[in-house]
Amino acid sequence: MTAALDVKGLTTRFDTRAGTVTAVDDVSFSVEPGRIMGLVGESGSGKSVTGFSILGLIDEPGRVSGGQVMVEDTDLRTLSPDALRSMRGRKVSMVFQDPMMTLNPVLRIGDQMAMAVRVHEEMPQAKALERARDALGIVGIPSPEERLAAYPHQLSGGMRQRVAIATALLHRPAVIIADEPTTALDVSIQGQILAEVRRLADETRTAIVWITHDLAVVSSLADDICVMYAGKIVERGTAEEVIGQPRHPYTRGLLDSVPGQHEPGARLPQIPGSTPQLSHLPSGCPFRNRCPRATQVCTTLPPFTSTGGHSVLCHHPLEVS
Amino acid sequence: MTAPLLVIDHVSKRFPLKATLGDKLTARLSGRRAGGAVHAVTDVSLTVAQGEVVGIVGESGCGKSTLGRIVSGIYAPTEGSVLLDGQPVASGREEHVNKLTTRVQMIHQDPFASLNPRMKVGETISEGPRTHGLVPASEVRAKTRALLDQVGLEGAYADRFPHQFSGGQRQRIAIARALAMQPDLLVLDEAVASLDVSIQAQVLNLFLDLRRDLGLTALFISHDLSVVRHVCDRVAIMYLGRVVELAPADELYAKPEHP
Amino acid sequence: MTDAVTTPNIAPDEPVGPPVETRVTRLKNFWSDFRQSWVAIGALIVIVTLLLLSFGAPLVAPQDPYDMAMLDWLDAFLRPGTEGTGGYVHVLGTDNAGRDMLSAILYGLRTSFTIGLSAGALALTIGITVGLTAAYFGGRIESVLMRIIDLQLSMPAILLALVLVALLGQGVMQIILALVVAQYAYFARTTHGAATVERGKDYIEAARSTPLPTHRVLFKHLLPNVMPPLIVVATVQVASAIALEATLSFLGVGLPLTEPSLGSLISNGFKYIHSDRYWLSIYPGIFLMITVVAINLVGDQVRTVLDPRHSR
Amino acid sequence: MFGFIISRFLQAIVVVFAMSIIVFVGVYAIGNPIDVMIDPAATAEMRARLIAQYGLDQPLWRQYLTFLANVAQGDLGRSMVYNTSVTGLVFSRLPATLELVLVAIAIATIIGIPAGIYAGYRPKSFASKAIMALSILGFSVPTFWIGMLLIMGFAVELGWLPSGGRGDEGTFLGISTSLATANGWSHVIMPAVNLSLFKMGLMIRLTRAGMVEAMQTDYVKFARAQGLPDRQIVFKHVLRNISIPVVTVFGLELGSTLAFAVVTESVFNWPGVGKLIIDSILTLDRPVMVTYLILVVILFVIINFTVDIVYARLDPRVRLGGTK
Repeated sequence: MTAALDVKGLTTRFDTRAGTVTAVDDVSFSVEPGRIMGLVGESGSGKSVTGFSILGLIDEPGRVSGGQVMVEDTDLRTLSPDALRSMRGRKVSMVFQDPMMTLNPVLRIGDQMAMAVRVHEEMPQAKALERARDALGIVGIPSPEERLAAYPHQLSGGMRQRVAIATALLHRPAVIIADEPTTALDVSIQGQILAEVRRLADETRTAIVWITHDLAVVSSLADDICVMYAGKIVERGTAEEVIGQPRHPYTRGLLDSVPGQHEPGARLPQIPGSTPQLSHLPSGCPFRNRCPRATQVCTTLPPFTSTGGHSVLCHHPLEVS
Repeated sequence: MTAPLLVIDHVSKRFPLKATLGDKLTARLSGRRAGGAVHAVTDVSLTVAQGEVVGIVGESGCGKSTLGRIVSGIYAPTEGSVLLDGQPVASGREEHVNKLTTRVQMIHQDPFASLNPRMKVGETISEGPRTHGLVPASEVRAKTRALLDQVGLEGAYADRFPHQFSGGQRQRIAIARALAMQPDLLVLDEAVASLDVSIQAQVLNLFLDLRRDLGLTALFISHDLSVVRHVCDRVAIMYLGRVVELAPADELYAKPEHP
Repeated sequence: MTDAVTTPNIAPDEPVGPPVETRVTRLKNFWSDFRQSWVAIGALIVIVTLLLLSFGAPLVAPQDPYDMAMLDWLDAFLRPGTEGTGGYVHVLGTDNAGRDMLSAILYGLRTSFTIGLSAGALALTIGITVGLTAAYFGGRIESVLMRIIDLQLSMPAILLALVLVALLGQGVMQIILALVVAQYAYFARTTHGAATVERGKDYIEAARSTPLPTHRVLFKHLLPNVMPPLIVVATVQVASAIALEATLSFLGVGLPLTEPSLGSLISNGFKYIHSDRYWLSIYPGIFLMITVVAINLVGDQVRTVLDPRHSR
Repeated sequence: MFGFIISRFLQAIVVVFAMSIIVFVGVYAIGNPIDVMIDPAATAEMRARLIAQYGLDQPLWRQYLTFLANVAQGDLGRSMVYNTSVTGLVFSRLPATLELVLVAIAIATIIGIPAGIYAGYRPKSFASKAIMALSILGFSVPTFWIGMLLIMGFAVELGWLPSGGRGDEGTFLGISTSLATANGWSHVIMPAVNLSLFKMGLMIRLTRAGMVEAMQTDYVKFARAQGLPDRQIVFKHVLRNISIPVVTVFGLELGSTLAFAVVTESVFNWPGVGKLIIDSILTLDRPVMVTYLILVVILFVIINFTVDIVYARLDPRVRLGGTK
């Protein structure tokens, strides 16, 4: 089975006054149709930049400086700006974090969606609106016909996020990049959206890259997980592998930091130090100065070691029991 | 049994909706009542004993932050009273609230917003005790360094501005600022919500250490049940402005009655 | 679980960025950002030069244009570059009363700067007071004060100043007063706008809930954080005060020619616009234009540098 | 929405009333017009008679009440200088000012808004920087000085355009205006350009700022992620959003342009109300000053009122009321 999205060696750099910073460093992963890949990382890990880099939506002073982004059988990186634009929304689309901001406040929902339909397929407005209405229905919005005439502020946050997902689905893209789409929502709404997304992935065979900082979300939703740290993917595997038997000390530290699983009142296991600035990374393994297992060898960049599909970027990975 | 440190007694808070003159007129003409109010907190009663940490959990908009601000003396309750050792925390109504005590201190959610960006962190920490004469002028510097040390930061950081620190470090500074006032009660309003998981664990550990060393009493407000369960003795669940459930933390986990 | 990555004590982690920042380094950073625009640097040099020349006018200028005894009718309307009875070359010519234009311009510029800077400083002080008061106390005080400010802002400054000058009479003090009344509202609104944003932030709430005394919250917390936009408005308003004064004098309600500012010089020269005695109006006008534009260019760069979206 | 309009309307009435008091008191505190009007050799008796005739011996509040009563009957008094009805005087001068202002605003909008859009869309290009530099010139160089340069250049040196005054009037759609004749246009174009420069600078900066801000919003990024071309994003998404503040300022500036016409009319000797008010200030012609100022206040209030309503119409968040 060919992957819906296959990213190889993706690298994105930002030119700042302090020098050039590599926000996405040699990132590779692939997602198969109907599967959900959780891209997990803390703030500043480069997970969102990865999402934007895939769509070629990096603005000055940033630039995607290397790698390959295969969507079905096209390398987005080799396309002309116009050809790339015609891929966006049609083959690969994106959903953003804050549902309050992603819809244009002064345009009706229907008009915004119809615009997104007609940019890729010529059809009359009435037909585009029908398509938009159907898409709203698919994501579980009640009485979609009426919603078309509504303005964004008339909908709740959860509804708006559904509208955004419906918009992303209009052309049945092969891939949807979802950038923290439930972070701004309350837990109960978040649960509904997650269930809806799982269903959509199964039904429409869309591959989904779910970018998040929340391990609890990915462990319940994703099929595969990539953990990012300081612009690099440090661990990659199926959800069961990464959550159940983490091999990278960072992943392990993250999982252990979650309070729910510990004796109340006990000190939590913690990762010392703070998330590094990309402009001040240590040489070699970026995690080494926070890592309990670090040794002299960690001053050199570790290789990816794999057992089956489960790979880890570490000199001293944790043993699989 | 000794009297509880903090008594929240039938507290309600309504925020009046501002009606314009025209609204009032049209309302009068059409026979409706103008204005109205948002009921943020409705008839909440709660006590916190000395040395106890009570959690308040609920979804956004349930009134938990408003309750925290009432206890911190930032808002005055519309009805009811908040007493610390039998004394009211604040006086006044609506816009002009006078906080009467320095013994309740608050820690805010967003450490990027809660520190004055144009003030060195040392001054941020020391200005409260200095203006209230809690520390002799000659000892202010040493005391500030000691506080920074206590929250796990170097004393030399006192001369830096907030923007040089990461989120977790800033939250430590905010905790040091609150501790500098030698409070009897801390109100933590989503104090770890905006931090990354790995940093969140550090700050929670700091809180647990301080609690053990200083015998802190606290109101711990959060949307995250697992965090609250971890650090609190008792947990109140708020829903639409009311406390709908109050139970010891371990029992709550076993049989949650509300979503 | 015990092999988890715990440490007994919290490791004091390094703060990011340059080691220690003081107010001096802040100024240095500001300067290195400001320097990015050579236009702004040029404008700054021009302003400093003009300030030195105008306030040093008694030392620099060949003639004291206010001293009637030094004026000679024979020198009237000398073309630029002509030598007059005084035995020196009138680089920019002379006017209808035989005044050396260069001297008149430098003295006029001094008047313009004095008016612009004092009006600006006074308006800034009053505006900050009103704006901060409104923002901090809120409620009825706020709505009354801001209603007045809005009302005043809806009237163009030029009209307000015109009526006030007519009301107060001619003279430097009167003009300053009129300009202050016409301009303080801009500062008040800017202060209020910035302060309402800041007062909603947690650090103000933290200061209030400590509790710190009101004056400390106002002047140590709120004021320093509303200053950046005010600095920008201040530069623009000084330039606009200078331009307004010139306009009023040009319209004949500002300063009389016996106390020349750039505006009254231009106004005087305007009478001779149809003869070819262009230098009477052109040269003071050029100085006025350069001054005002230079101040605005500096203000524009300050705005860019202080803009929070401006990447550092 | 209805309540909103009513409250705005009531506010407007209060404002007009308050301003009329301020204007009246302010203007009547200025000098003594009798000194200006009367021959210094006149007898004390003549002087007293004249003072009584204009009601200047009455206390101020009584003068104000008399004034209000007269206004209610549509009488704003007689000019002390022209000795004609002030209302007639002002309204005879108003068309000239209006046509000047309209042409100026049209020039400022037609050039300013597209320039601002471009400068905001490509903020780093050379053309954008040039546009911004010009806009700084536009709003910082005093209007009267540019006016003078224009006269020197196009009237005195080149002799292409007349240096002042209003041209021949013609009739267009039943309205008598100088815009209906070529000669009229030759007179109006220079003052109108002069008057427009300040507004143009302002419009450019405003549009640009709105554009830059809008281009960074999430909804623009979202539109780009849907594959919408930039042209469509700018014209369908962004313009709709920035039109709201632009329309607001446009309305407000309409009023201030009217006030700024004072300067341009003086420079170009344009026979409008601006020239009239300057002359009346110089001659202390109180009734004219009061009438002009109250007229301006009413105009401002009407404009503000209209702008508020237009704003509410344009923005669905205001029009429909937020649900959350």
